[in-house]
Amino acid sequence: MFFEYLIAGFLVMAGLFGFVGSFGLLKLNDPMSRLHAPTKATTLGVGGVLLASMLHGVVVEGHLSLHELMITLFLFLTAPVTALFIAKVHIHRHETKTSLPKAGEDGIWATHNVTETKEAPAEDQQQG
Amino acid sequence: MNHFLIAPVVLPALVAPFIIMVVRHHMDLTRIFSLASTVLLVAISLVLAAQASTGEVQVYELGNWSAPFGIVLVLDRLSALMVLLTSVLALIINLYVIGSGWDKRGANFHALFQFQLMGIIGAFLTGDAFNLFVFFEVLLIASYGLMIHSGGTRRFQAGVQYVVYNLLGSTLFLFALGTLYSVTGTLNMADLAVRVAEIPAEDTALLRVGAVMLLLVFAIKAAVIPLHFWLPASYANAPLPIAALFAIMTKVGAYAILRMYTLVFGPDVASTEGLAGAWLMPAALVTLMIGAIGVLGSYRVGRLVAFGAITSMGTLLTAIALFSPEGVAAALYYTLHSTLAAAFLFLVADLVSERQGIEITAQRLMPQSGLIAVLFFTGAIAMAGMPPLSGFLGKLLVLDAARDHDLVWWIWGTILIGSLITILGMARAGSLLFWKSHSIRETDGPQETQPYEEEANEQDELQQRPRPAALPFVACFALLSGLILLTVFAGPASHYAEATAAQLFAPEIYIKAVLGKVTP
Amino acid sequence: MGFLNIEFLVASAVGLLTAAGIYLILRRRTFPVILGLSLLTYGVNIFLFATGRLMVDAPPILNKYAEVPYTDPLPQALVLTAIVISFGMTAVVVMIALAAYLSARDDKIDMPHHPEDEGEDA
Amino acid sequence: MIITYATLFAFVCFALAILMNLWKIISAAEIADRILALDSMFINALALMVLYGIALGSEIYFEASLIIAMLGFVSTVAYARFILRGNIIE
Amino acid sequence: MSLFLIAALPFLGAVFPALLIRAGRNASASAAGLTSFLAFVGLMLHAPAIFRGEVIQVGVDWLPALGLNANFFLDGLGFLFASMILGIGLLIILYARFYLSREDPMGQFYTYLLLFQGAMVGIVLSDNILLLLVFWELTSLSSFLLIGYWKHLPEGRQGARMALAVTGSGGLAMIGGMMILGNIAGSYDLSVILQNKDLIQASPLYLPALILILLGCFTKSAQFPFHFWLPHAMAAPTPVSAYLHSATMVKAGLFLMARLWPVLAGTPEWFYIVATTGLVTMTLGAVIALFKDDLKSLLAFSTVSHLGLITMLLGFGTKIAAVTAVFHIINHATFKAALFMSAGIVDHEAHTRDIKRLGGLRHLMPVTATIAIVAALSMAGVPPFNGFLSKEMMLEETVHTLWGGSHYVVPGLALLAALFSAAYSFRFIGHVFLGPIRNDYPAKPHDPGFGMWAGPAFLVTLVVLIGLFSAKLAGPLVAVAAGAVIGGAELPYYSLKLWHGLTPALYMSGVAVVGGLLLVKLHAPLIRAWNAAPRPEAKQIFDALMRGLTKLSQLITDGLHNGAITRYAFVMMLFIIGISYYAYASGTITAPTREVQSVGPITVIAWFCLIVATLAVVAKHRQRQLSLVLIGVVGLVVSLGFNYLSAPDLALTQLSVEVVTMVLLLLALNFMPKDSPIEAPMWVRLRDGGIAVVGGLGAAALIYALMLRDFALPSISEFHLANSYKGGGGTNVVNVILVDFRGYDTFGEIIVLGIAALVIYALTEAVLGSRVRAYLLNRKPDMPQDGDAHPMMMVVATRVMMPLALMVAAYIFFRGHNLPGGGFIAGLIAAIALLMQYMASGFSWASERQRMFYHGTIGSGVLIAAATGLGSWFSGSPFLTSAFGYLHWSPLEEFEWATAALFDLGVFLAVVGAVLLALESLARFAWQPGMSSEHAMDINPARDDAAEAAEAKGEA
Amino acid sequence: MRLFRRLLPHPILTLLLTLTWVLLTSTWTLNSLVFGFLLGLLIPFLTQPYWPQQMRLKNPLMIIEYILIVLYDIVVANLVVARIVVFKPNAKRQPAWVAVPLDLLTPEAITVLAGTITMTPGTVSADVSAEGHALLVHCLDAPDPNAVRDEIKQRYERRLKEIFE
Ligand code: NA
Ligand code: NA
Repeated sequence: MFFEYLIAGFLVMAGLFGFVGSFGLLKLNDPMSRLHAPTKATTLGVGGVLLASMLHGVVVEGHLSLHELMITLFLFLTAPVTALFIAKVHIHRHETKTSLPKAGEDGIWATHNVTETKEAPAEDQQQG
Repeated sequence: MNHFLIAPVVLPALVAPFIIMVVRHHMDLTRIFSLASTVLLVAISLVLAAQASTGEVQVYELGNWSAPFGIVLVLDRLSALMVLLTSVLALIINLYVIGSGWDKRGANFHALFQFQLMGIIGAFLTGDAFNLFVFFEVLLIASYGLMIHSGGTRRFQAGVQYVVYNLLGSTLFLFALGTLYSVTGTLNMADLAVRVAEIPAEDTALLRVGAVMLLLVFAIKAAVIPLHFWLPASYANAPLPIAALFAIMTKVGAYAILRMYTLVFGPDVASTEGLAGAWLMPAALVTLMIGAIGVLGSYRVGRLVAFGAITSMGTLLTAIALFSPEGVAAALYYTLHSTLAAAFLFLVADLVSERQGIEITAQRLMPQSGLIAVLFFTGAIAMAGMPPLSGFLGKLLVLDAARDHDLVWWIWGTILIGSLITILGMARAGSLLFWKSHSIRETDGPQETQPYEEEANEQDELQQRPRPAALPFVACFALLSGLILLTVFAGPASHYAEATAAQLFAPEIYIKAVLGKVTP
Repeated sequence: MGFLNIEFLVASAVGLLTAAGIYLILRRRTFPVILGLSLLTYGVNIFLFATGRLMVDAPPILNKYAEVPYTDPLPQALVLTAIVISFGMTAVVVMIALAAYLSARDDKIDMPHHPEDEGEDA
Repeated sequence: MIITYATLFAFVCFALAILMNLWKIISAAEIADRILALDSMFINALALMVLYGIALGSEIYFEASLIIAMLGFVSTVAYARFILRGNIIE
Repeated sequence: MSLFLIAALPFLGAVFPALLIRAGRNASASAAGLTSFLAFVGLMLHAPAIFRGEVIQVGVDWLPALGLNANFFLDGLGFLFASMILGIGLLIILYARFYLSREDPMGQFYTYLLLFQGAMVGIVLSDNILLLLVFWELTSLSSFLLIGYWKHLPEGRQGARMALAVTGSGGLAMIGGMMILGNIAGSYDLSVILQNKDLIQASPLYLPALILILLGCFTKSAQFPFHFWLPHAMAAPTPVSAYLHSATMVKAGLFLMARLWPVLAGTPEWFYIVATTGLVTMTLGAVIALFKDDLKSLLAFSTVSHLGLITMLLGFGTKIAAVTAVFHIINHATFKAALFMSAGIVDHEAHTRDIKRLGGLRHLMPVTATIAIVAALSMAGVPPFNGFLSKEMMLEETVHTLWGGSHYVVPGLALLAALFSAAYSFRFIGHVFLGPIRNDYPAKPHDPGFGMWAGPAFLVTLVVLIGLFSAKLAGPLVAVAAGAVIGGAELPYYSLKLWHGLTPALYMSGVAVVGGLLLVKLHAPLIRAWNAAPRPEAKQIFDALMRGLTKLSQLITDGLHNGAITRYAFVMMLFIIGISYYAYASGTITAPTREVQSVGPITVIAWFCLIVATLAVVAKHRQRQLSLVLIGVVGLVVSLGFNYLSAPDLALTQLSVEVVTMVLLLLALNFMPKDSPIEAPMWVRLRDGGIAVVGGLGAAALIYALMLRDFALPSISEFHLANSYKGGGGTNVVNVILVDFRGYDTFGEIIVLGIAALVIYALTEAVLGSRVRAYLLNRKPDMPQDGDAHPMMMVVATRVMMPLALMVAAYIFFRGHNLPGGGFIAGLIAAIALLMQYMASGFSWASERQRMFYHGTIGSGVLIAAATGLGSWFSGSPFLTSAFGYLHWSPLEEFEWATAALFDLGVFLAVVGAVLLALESLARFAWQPGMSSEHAMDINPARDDAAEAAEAKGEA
Repeated sequence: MRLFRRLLPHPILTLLLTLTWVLLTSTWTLNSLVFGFLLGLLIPFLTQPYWPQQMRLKNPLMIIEYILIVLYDIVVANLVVARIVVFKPNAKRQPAWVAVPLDLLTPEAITVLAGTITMTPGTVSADVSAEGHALLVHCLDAPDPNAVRDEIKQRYERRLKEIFE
């Protein structure tokens, strides 16, 4: 019984955080802030569901399956990359060198670090 | 189990990957393997044809699963005939392509060529409706590659259209198959025949929709008006030897119509009555006429022949649309003829356009003009259905088969007037290409100012190409000999066609061979 | 809410995907046409899938322990084949469209038409 | 029993989340927001599938979630890279 | 000699002149001559039998299905024509040898001539009307070549095409007529048809058949209004004209009318069509001929006139008229061939055929003059030459012929024709040969060598001899030929002699000769009047017609096939929808048998997402990247739907395909415009929307109807469910179907993928081998780029993911047989794992790490799959028969092996290879110098700082 | 030993992959272990070229501590952020950019740090500096950006430095 309540608790928490994540996407009014919202969906939202699923497997179905851990692993690996890229898109399109804080000793953030396009190469160069 | 049935599918399917894996960078080896495979294919086809000529229908149960649960290959006279035709054509075109150096003008030609053969032959041999779809796709995608072989702007643009149009056809194919499966619960063609016959009379509407969509799919492949629009630009812009190979591809559509509408939705099946008859005949006649008009109205060599091919498809489908044993026999004879004739003329068109460009205009006298003129003239005769070549006999057979049809006057009129317009168009083209050039002196220079830079460039390339060797002519003469043999041995050929038609109109033999039981 | 049934939802999805596909295929640039083909492919795949009738929670994975209903596996196999094939086709059409665009520097799908000037008629 | 209700609750939450994602995808002014919303939709869909597995007590539907977790980000990154670099493989 | 051989000899011989021309012109001509001569001799060997009244028959089945038999027969009529064809042919061959100049390709000439000769002989010997048609059309084709022989002359080319158009179309009409005739008679064999006069003439199809056949005859024989082609065919070298227009081609129409005379003639329809046409043609031709200054034109119109004469005689339908017709055929052949050859000699020697520039040649070329004058007198109908005899008989017949109740129409017009005939013949004599020598000939004329005048001289000898000794010389031939024409009936009384007493015909002849002389005298004012009179110019009409037809064809063709696939596709949709609706509406449908299944709100929400996203794709399709994002939504919902509806395999496949497709589309979009302009006007968009809605509704209705019905028949998949484990060794029935029950489909499917990759590769090669390469190398990105091409975090994350992803791929692969998964999905996952590396670290960097040979991967995949299939041959089973079993290796638990897994490995490899080859191709498009980096990530403080430190150290 | 190295170039990875396999299959049998092990041998062999420099862990045990801290932070931060998202009006929220100078040098360590920052709600790593010596972090609501920076450096970077370098 305890486990059922636990499972239910995980599920409710997951639902709430999942909802809030997407709600934030609508509610928050600046693009970078919106980027924060889905992080919740991936962590506690999906995490809760996965936990519930694992517990459910053990408790209700009666066999241990941990492959939900794989999903968690992949999500933790990929979500930061996703966020990074979306942030870069924002920086690329809307932030300038001055609108961001100083980049320390390197002077410039990577997204803004555009090397000038090289001279058009001669046609006879062979392809690598 | 007679493994010869699967051999013509597996052989190219093994040779093609072998070529791309092992000998891709050695043109000579590639050619040798490709050619050897094609020769072997002809041999296999001959064996199959010999086996089929006994009248027995042979079945090959793939994966050892019996029909209708697994996929079966079925060899009857019709499929044997088509396979033989395909492989003979392939061999000749392979010779031409090698001789003319076309295969060197782009990558992966021979692998695609082999896969193309695999697709076509697979489509002819299969006894399963969905498998037919799969092999249609195999042959189509290979044809996409061959069509854009060696590239060029117009070829790519035409290629996009060709692919898009055919993808629409493939989609329709799936709609049709889904409907048929949903109604009948089977995919095997013989089983479909059995089950379609059992469909209750009060519940035919959905089956009819499926059946007619299937017919439309095949009509697209067979270039029936108004579903033919893909053909002229594709064939005219393809490398012309490839267009020659494509002469068999429209026949795949015709074959499938013939197969499905004799075996499954035959003339005696009440629930699908009147589906094909109502519009196929008029459409075929319009196809014929539009093709003929196109021949007269073409200003490019490839397009001329492409419309010629449409005309011959019109004639062929007219014969099929009679849905009588005589009509089908005529259609089969005409299939043999028109495939060889169209291929022949496409090769001749290539000889011409290799020497003086694609426009039908008078240019300076081309090398080997006399010989090519003779070939063109014979090809034109064949294509227009003039005596003495087999086209005339084929047309007479069609005319004769149509004599009891309601639309007999329309049929006769269209075929005859179509022939006239075709021969006028061919005469116009031939006289411009071969005769008028005699009145242009060397110093006159090229007549046309090129319409745009791209083509000017293509023209330049054309001048630099090495002059083709004798092999292309050997290929042309081989096709011509085929036409002549078909003429001289019209009796035996039409006898085989009659026997094939008889077999088609007795589907219970096929069904018994596949399912091991007789139609209830 | 009589229309709220699986069959209606699936049928309407098929219809809409087909309609959207057709509309886009009739556009004049290659790219929308490819989009249209994709949508049409979805439509026909669902169509083909649905010809096996629809069932929830009855995957055709045989269960050793219980007598359970299975949905029709055959259309699924057919759709899988169709998906793979249309994937190959899409890749090819995308590439040819790209090649056509790069060669002509124009992605109109209708071919430019050059009716040649008539020369002297023979 | 309580699990059923909780599952249903989570279902509804994630479904509503998906609807909100959809709304954002359609209406956002910025392509970055649309990509973000699509990525969220992938995640929410993943949750839905796992929930579905819980509801049915079946593991057969699980791999779809795994695939989404593993591959979903590839599309997102591709969309973003397209804006950033044009060429997504260079 | 067998008739086969006689008919075949010219064809067989046709190759030799072309081949022997390398051995010289004489060799070539000799070959042609010898061929003709042999055939002629062969024919003559039958002469005794023919004159005994026998009919020689020989036959063999050719196309029995059709009733087309290679049956030949030789009777009097055939004998007459065959001897003319071969005999005059011989003379022409001789003549042409000297006529043709050194520049003319003589080998071709004789080849064409022999082909033509063979076709003609075939016509007259055919005992099967279909066979006859074959030869008939062959004459059109071979005459096309002969008329167009001088390719450099526009008149030659145009004349040839005109002749082909007219005679060809007539021939096609005749095919129809012959088919009808054969159907009425129940056989295409002439010998049968000729026995069925009553049956044929009673048939309701008699008139159509008659008209169609006559169209063929009239066009071939240049009857009004189809006469116009013949003068233009005069652009051919004179030997051709002489041959085609005296004895052969134009006579083919006459021959056929004569041949079918027994079954077709004798009806009012026949009389009024044939006789009237002949009469008009005869008169018209004669009148026009008088006003032609070109020698060959004059002769051409004269030919038209004489053909009309014979046609008219045949049209009378009386036996005696038929006899006369036969007689005149002989006579006309002799004098007209001689005249053409003489005209050719004049042309050859004087370098002009313009009568106005000639005159007085009698003095310069007496031999030619003699020949020509005698022949022309015969043509004029002056005794004692043969022309007189037959013309006399003709006039006699006209007197007895009623036309529409009138006694005067026929004889009146015939007299007019005779008069003009005499006139142009006299003009031919007078203005060319008589009169004083001129000093302004283009070349100094003189008689040619013997070879050239021998032929005409021989013919003129015949003209004279037949005139004088007609009964002896021509009598038997006329008798047997006429006997054949009238169908074996008793010949009427007639006598071939010069003097029949003072008959009306004699008076008419007299009037004609005197009037003719008078007309020649009045020629100058007459020709002024003629030139002033407006009259239709046939050539211009014909040219306009042909130009119009060609233009119209071009308009239709270009209009219909204008390259607009948008319209093609629209028409296609319309047609498909229309026909499908017709199929539906013409069938019957019963009420649904299945209950609908209710759904929960979640499903509805998913559906709603799909609907909205799809509509959004349509609405936003012009923003290309956005529409890709939206399609991503569609794909996601579809996958969810598959999962929900018990199809996990489909969901997995759809999801992974989606990713790769999206990447491909984005890669391609990089090079393309990012937006689509609005191009279609509103009405077009509405129209497209309309057809789209109708199509969508159709698809929806169809699937809805299908889903709600259980048709009586169980699906074959029941078998699959029942046998998947037992027979296929797997519990995932979908996978077992894919790799076992329907493994052949899957085999085809991976080949499709492999081909796709090969196509893409080949295409890339083609594009990069063209000028596009320069553009690509110099291409500037069309959007601003950010500064970090290979972000560190992405690189690290993908490095970690790569082994995991491959592990998942392995997992998906191995479980496929029993649980959702399989080689295809695994292949995609593996490919995407590599793709991640490419996206993170760049293609060059990544592919250097993994020198994978994608062609080889695809090839090995296909080969493994095929080899697995072939492996079953060793156990005597068919291709792709699977095997599986269970192994027990201690201490391991029992595990299953299955050949299906090997097959699936083939699938796996083909998928990986295909995806990567496609990606590689796109990467090659994008490749620019300076793009490849030696480092996986652009920013790496560990690397840079270490390098800096080393540098600092080095400096220090 | 050399043979051992040959056969087992990445023992940890092999172990991890074997574990992954067992996780994936969820079958705790000898077969599964053996098969997973085989794959664990094969796959590193295939993927090794993509990871040219070997990652070295100086202090592997600290990973556990780190993970626990991060998990705890995730839960707490989630609650905080959820409250901000749902209840705090946009106008009152104070989003901020924070530049975090890095002491970490190895890409792996930096990536883990950036990932941690992103996965704990309220902060997102948005960019690195041109040479990789600073991290750009965006905060959802940070009245005091410097505090955020210091916490990141204290709580996470310090520990990662110990683990990796
Ligand atoms: Na598969
Ligand atoms: Na964070």
